[in-house]
Amino acid sequence: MLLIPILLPMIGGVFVFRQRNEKIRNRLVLWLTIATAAAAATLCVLPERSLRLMTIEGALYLEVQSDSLAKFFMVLIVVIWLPVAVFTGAYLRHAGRGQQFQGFYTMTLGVLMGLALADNFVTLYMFFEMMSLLTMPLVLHGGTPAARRAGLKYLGYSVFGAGMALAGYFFLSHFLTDQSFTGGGALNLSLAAEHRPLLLIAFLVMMIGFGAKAGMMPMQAWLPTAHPVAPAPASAVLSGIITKGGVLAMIRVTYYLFGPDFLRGSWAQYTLIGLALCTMFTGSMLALKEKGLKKRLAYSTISQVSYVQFGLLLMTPGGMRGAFLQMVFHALAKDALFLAAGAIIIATNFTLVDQLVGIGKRMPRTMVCFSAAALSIIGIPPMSGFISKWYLASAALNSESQMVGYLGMAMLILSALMTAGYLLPIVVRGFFPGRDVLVERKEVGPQMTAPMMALGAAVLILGLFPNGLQAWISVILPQIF
Amino acid sequence: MRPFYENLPFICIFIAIICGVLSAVIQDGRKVYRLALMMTAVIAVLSVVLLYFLYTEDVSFVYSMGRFAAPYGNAIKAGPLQALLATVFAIVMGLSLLGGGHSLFQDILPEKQGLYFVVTDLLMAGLLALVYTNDMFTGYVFIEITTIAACAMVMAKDTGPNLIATIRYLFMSLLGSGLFLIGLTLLNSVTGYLLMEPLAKAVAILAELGQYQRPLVVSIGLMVVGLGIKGAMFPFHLWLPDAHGGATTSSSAILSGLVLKGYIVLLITLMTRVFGLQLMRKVGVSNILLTLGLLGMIFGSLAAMREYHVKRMLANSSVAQIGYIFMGLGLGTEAGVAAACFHILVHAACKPLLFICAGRLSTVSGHHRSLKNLRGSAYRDVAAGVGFTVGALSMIGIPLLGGFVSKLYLSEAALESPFMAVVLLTIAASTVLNALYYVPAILAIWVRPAWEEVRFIMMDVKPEDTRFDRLFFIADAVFIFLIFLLGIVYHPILNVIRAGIRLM
Amino acid sequence: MLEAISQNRFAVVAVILFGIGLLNIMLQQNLLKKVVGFSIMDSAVFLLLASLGYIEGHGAPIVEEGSANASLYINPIPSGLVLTGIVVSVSVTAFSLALIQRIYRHYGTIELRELLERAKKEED
Amino acid sequence: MSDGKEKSRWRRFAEWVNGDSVARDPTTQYVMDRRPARARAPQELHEERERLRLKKFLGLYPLAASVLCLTLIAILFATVLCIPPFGQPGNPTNNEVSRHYLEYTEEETGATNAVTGMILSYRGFDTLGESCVLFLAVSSVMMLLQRDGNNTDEQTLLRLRREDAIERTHPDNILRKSAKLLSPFILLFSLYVLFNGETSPGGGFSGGAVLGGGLILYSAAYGPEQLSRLLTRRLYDGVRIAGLMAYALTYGIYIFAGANGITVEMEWMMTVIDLAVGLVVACTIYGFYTMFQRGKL
Amino acid sequence: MYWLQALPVLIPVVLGMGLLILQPQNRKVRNGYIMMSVLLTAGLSFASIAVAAAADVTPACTLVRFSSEFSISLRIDGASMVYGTIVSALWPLITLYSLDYMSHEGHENRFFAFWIASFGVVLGVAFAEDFLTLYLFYELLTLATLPLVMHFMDEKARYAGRKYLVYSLSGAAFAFIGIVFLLSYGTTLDFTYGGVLDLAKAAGHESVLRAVFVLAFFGFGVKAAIFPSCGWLPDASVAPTPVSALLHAVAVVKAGAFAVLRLIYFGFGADFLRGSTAQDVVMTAAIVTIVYGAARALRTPHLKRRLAFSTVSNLSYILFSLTLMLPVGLTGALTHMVYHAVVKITMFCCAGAIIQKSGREYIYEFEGIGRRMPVVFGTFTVSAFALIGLPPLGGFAGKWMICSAAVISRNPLAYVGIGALILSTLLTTLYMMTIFVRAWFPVGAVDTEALLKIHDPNRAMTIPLIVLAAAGIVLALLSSPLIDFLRAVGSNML
Repeated sequence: MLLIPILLPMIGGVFVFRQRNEKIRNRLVLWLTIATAAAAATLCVLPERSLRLMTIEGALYLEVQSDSLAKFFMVLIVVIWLPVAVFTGAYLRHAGRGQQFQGFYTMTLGVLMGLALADNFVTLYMFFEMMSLLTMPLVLHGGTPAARRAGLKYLGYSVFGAGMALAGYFFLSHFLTDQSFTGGGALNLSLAAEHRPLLLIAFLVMMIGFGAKAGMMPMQAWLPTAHPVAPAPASAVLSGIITKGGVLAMIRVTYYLFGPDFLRGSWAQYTLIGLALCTMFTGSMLALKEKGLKKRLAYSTISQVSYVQFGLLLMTPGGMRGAFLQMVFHALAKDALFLAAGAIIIATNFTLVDQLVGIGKRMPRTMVCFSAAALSIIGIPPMSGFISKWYLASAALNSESQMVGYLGMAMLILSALMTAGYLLPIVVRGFFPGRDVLVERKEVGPQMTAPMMALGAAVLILGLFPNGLQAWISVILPQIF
Repeated sequence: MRPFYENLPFICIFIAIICGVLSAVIQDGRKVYRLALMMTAVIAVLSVVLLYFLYTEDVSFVYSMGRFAAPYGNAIKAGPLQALLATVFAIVMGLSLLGGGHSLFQDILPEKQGLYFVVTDLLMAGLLALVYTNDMFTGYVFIEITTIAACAMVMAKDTGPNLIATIRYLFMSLLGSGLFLIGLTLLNSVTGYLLMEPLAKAVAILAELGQYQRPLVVSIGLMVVGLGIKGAMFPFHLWLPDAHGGATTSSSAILSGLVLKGYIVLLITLMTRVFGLQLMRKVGVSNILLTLGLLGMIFGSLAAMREYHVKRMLANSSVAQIGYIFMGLGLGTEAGVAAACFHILVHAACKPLLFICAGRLSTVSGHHRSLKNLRGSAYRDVAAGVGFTVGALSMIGIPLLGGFVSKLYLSEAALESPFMAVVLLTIAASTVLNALYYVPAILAIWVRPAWEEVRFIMMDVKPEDTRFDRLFFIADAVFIFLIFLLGIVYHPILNVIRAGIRLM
Repeated sequence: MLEAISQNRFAVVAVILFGIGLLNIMLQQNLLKKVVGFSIMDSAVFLLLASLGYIEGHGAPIVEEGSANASLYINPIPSGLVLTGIVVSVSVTAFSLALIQRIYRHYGTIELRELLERAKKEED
Repeated sequence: MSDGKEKSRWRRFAEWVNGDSVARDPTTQYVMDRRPARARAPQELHEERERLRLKKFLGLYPLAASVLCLTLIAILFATVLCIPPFGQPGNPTNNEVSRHYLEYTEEETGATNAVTGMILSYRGFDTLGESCVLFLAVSSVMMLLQRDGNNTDEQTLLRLRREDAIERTHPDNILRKSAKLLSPFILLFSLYVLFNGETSPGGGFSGGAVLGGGLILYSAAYGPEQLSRLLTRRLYDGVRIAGLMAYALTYGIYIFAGANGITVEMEWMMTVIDLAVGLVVACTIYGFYTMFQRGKL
Repeated sequence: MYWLQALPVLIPVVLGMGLLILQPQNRKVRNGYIMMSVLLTAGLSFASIAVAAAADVTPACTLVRFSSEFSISLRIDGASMVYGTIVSALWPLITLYSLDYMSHEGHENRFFAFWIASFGVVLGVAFAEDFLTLYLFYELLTLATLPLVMHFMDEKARYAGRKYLVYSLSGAAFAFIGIVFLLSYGTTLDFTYGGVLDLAKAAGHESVLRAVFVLAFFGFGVKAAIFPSCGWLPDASVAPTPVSALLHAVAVVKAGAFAVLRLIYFGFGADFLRGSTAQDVVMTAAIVTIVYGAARALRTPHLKRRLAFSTVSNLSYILFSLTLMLPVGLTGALTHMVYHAVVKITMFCCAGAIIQKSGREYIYEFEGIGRRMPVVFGTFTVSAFALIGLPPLGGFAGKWMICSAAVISRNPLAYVGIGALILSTLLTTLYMMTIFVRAWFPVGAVDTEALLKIHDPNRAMTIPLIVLAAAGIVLALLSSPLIDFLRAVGSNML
């Protein structure tokens, strides 16, 4: 049962590869995604269960389970995946090389499911690596040398990050009572207390390693290189989901291996928080002065995801709640943005921000979704982004170290302002080009607009009625604290 | 009435002399050749018998030449070591003649061939006497015989460079024997004896009382240097490459296989029987030997690496191998001397093999001698190729071959020495160097070159040269067998050597 | 020092001769002169050897009938050795002279330096 | 993190990674460009280097040699100053061995001349070796000088023939007369020395030398043909070899008997040995002479 | 039954010489002969291993006895089993592969004669009971494989062969010193777990002995391509691909590693060396090699050379794990030995197939040929992932064992080693990805008609490829019992 959401897309992907006919293929992808979603949903309703795949040696085995965090992520993933899948079919008609992209796209879904379901570090590592390897073809789909370089860079960063994490785990594994993830940490505290410095270093290394995927400094450099060259759906899932994969790994490490109690108040924690804040700032900064549209969005991803990291590094329930919320909302909003950007590129081949004057007139539906998402990212009520940022801010304020609190607060506000600074102009100049340039309406097809609409709507709705989500999060939180 | 076998050493020497004289009577090359071969065979058999008796009864004996016992008359002394050396010398001599026969009869004019074998027989006598002698002055006389014979063998080929090489060789050896003689004189002046046992006693007493220290030390030094010059010790080896590289095949084989060893054996006898290792160490002659040996090991190989001419390369590598021997002696311990003796045997088996194979290879490739003209020659005479390869590998020191064992024991002996580190590193380094010039040689002879590269070489290959050479084949096979023998059943041989040194 | 020299004057002379011979051998380029050097060296050695056997005021070692008294005669051994040595050196000298003659016939020179260079050229 | 700079650096690295930087020459990719020195350097170059090394050696040689010699001489000088003083009866040299020789030579060997006794019987083995040296020397000299295709050409033969002709036509009278006068005496004297060796100075070696001198004088006076008419090559070889052979055989018997304690009648031995040695020496000397002179007997 | 273990060592040598003498010209006969002899040898070696495993204590089988202390004798212990099994399992497969491969290269009789002979020699290395035997077969291995390396006999081959020979012989010369010391300071030359040093005798000479150990390590390390002397391995890739695959990925180089293993754990003894400067020196060398090899591999555009460099790097994983001087280190080394053997041999076979079928040797020529030869590149990709160390594939287990051993060793330098391992993982990913990314996802214009000529090789080649790849996966899936066995070996439970 646990394996279905993992294997279904991966095996299906093979058929997608072989399927030449485009229509059938798109339909196949869609159905596969839906089936996976269904499987995931059923898993969510079913009680937690675990399954051991194989034993590598002694206490080292591959195992999957479905705890609440896993469920949460699966849902998040499929929710994002479905609309993008729809979008992809249409988008690829223009981009070409459909088989390959679709195949890897589908397979990635399976791997992500595995990532969510992984029960111990080795399994996590395995799916993490597979994720990097499978998404790389998405990045270099363009088939230009630039694309290949970007792909290799992406791969290099991810693999090296994963490697760092692994190195950390080599040390960690000797202090664990139980190899598999357990909420609140699996450390053998008495043993760990002796080697606290070593473990903290290991923690730092692992976090930075996974941070590479989550676009945390100092290893964020792959994002701005990969996004512009990758096709829009790829960028969408990259910054929407894959970065979250990194975050997931970070959560697993922090809360399920080390445990917040062990880490709270340690120098490692503060270092990482510093890094997160720094990333936040730099990301927005660079986004502000970036001209290319998708690249600007990539930078914004960097800064936004570091909100999440900030939240989870505070190691307080409030922070964690904020982090979860930010994760979801950012995923939705950023996907909407990227899809919109993709649509724009398809329609007009505009890639620079300055070209987008009056774009709102030209493709209103797209731009509406774009602006909705943008507002959410900036964090303007009633858009959902506001809620998550609110929680984060409050968590920062009542974190036990005042300094962190104020600094985080300041950073949040500052970067919110900057976000406004780099997103609003697009919207404004899109809709109000000043002296009217006459532009004919040239909207992309419904297959592409519909997903955008859906996502935009989701952003708004969740902003208005976040309680369901809240409730779910409140289920998870006690397990890890 | 002494047991009969004690006459065997004298009989061997005597046979050799008589055969020399007879060859002068017969004068016909082929017949004399057979005579010489027969002589070596007989001597080998007799020495084996002697060895058997001496080793089983574990004795050594003094044999007074004439009815006057020591210290009044001449005497020779035979122990297991001497018998063993005599055996090997005889065998190697015979095999070298056998293997080089073909080119021998080509290189030397028919009317001179008889004389060549006169020289060979007397050389045999000289070597045997050097091995057996128990009297310093007899040693000197037979050194001179060996010298002249060796020079005659070098110049037998009778080309210009040969003559020059010969004269250089002759002068160096005369210098050596001159130094030896003056050292002998000084020694005699302070001891008054010529026979070794009383001499040893006198030396021991002098060393005890501390009288006449300076003449004693100087005479030891002079003798060692003198014999060293003749045995191609490192700085005095310059004559060797030309002499050994230029001579006819079997001459080169005999020279570097046996003649050098003859002097060294005499040196060993002096060290162990007369002066005693302890004294050698005390006066520091051992260390000189050690240093020169190590230098020889390195520089000999370096010189060999520079060579194209295969026989000169082999000659240079002899310098290196002799360096091993001197190194072993220089360790100044029983173990070192034993290892050195074993290496004498090994080298006496390997180097002649290499020489005759090289000669054969150059014969089948139109008498070209530079390595690049010998490309692929191994396929023209596989036996020679195999022989060369085996010899070279043994020189490099592959297990199951003789060279490995001697290296093993040399380094084991080196462990007690204070200069252990240097010695071992040098051994390793010289192994590397050996590999550096033997490996390309092996590859060169085994790698088939493109036809157009060798066409001009194959042009001057005469058909009668490429015909199968039975005698060579026999010699080759026996040599290879010997090398494997030394590499595998070396333990009894070492026991013989140890016993011999004990009974020196 | 001086009386040490005078004590074994023959030995000293022998050493000087030996040195002369040695320097000849080493430094002369002409082969013949080298040979001469050798004979000088040999004779020096023989001189030293012979001088060992001499005893003040004793006669040649030819024993008259009856008076086999060792204290009348000098030591016969060195003389015998010298005799042998002389013979050896004679034959060696003959051999080297023959060689030199052949070399001269072959190359027309007996200067070692030239010979060496010529020989290098000749090698295959 | 300034993006532009990073990018350019990145591109270089990326090319490096992708191997987009094309190999210089695909064929020589395997083997490093440096081929082994042996293969590269041609024979001539090598020989040139050898010649230079020889020059250097010859340039350096005299200095080293002289230094070596002088040190050696100094050492020897320092040494002989402290060997036993000259001519003292108490020297280590004059030990029981020499005394024994002096006292027992007569009854043990029947020779009154201690030296002869010593070299012929006490230390006879040396003497055997010595005569071997002589024999060997003659053989080698023959190898070198005896006429053959290798060491003689037409004009040498011509020269020799011319010389003989001159000899025959214009003989040197003084020489011939004196030779005719002297040679019998020389012969006689040599025989005296030869056979009187045990009792007086002399013996095989001296006698043989005198005999050889006589032969040389004769052949100088009457020309080699004259001599070779009565001393043919066969005879010469016969004598020489027979001499050595006789010597060796007697000596062999003597040593063998002596060593095994068999008592053999030894009176005749001295005489035989003396004779044999004499013949050997004479032949050797004459052989040297004629070989050097004309390369044939 | 203990004489049985002599057969797999001796018989192939005889059979190989037989091939050299018979010189069969008919292809069928030859191939039959070859397969027969290889299978026979493999069977014998498996049999003897089984016998040894069954018997609780295996007596030594002495071939030649020189003296009381020296003999050439064979005995199968745990490590021998591992190495012997690897070799005997892989040899027949590659022989099958090379039967077809070599049919295009000529001189098959000579080639296969030495091929079979070296099989025996490698088994000799594996089964050796004492250092003398090991040294003997080590040298013989050099000589027996030389003709294989120099098979083409052209300038490059000659140069490569000479380099190979000189390197190995020189290395052996230094190892020789170590053996001499063991001989004089040890109780015996036979392999004894925990070392043979006679500590009473060695007292006072520890520093010397450790220095000698370093010498010997680098001596044997030459064959295992430790840093200063790894130059021969890439050049030796001029050899025909089966040789590179079997000898330069498995047999010869692993023989070097195996000799080092014997030297450390059965010669000088891990306890004697642990924590000494000697350990630091050798470990540093191993670490440097790990990074150096990977970096050079990344730099090299030639496929086989790149693989060779990656072999250099991976061998040093093994050496690094050995230099931890811990039983777990030994286990880790053996694990990586097994997995790397399977993986790397597969990749080399793929390389051979590529080179032969497409004639393309440089990575920048590979644009898009993956689509044309899916089987080859499929297997290649799988093994590449295994090499990168993607769980559950083989490479990960090895890396895991090594690194956990390094952590256990509590040695700071070992921690650095872990870093090096991770770094080389990154480099491995890059230099492997750049190969098959090109092959699968071509960039820019690809001349299709050239591609059309290229296609998968015939069955004789593909079957071994698939089998090997499958074997790699299966081994990975069954890793748990395997590693338990290796752990038993490592702590000498056998």
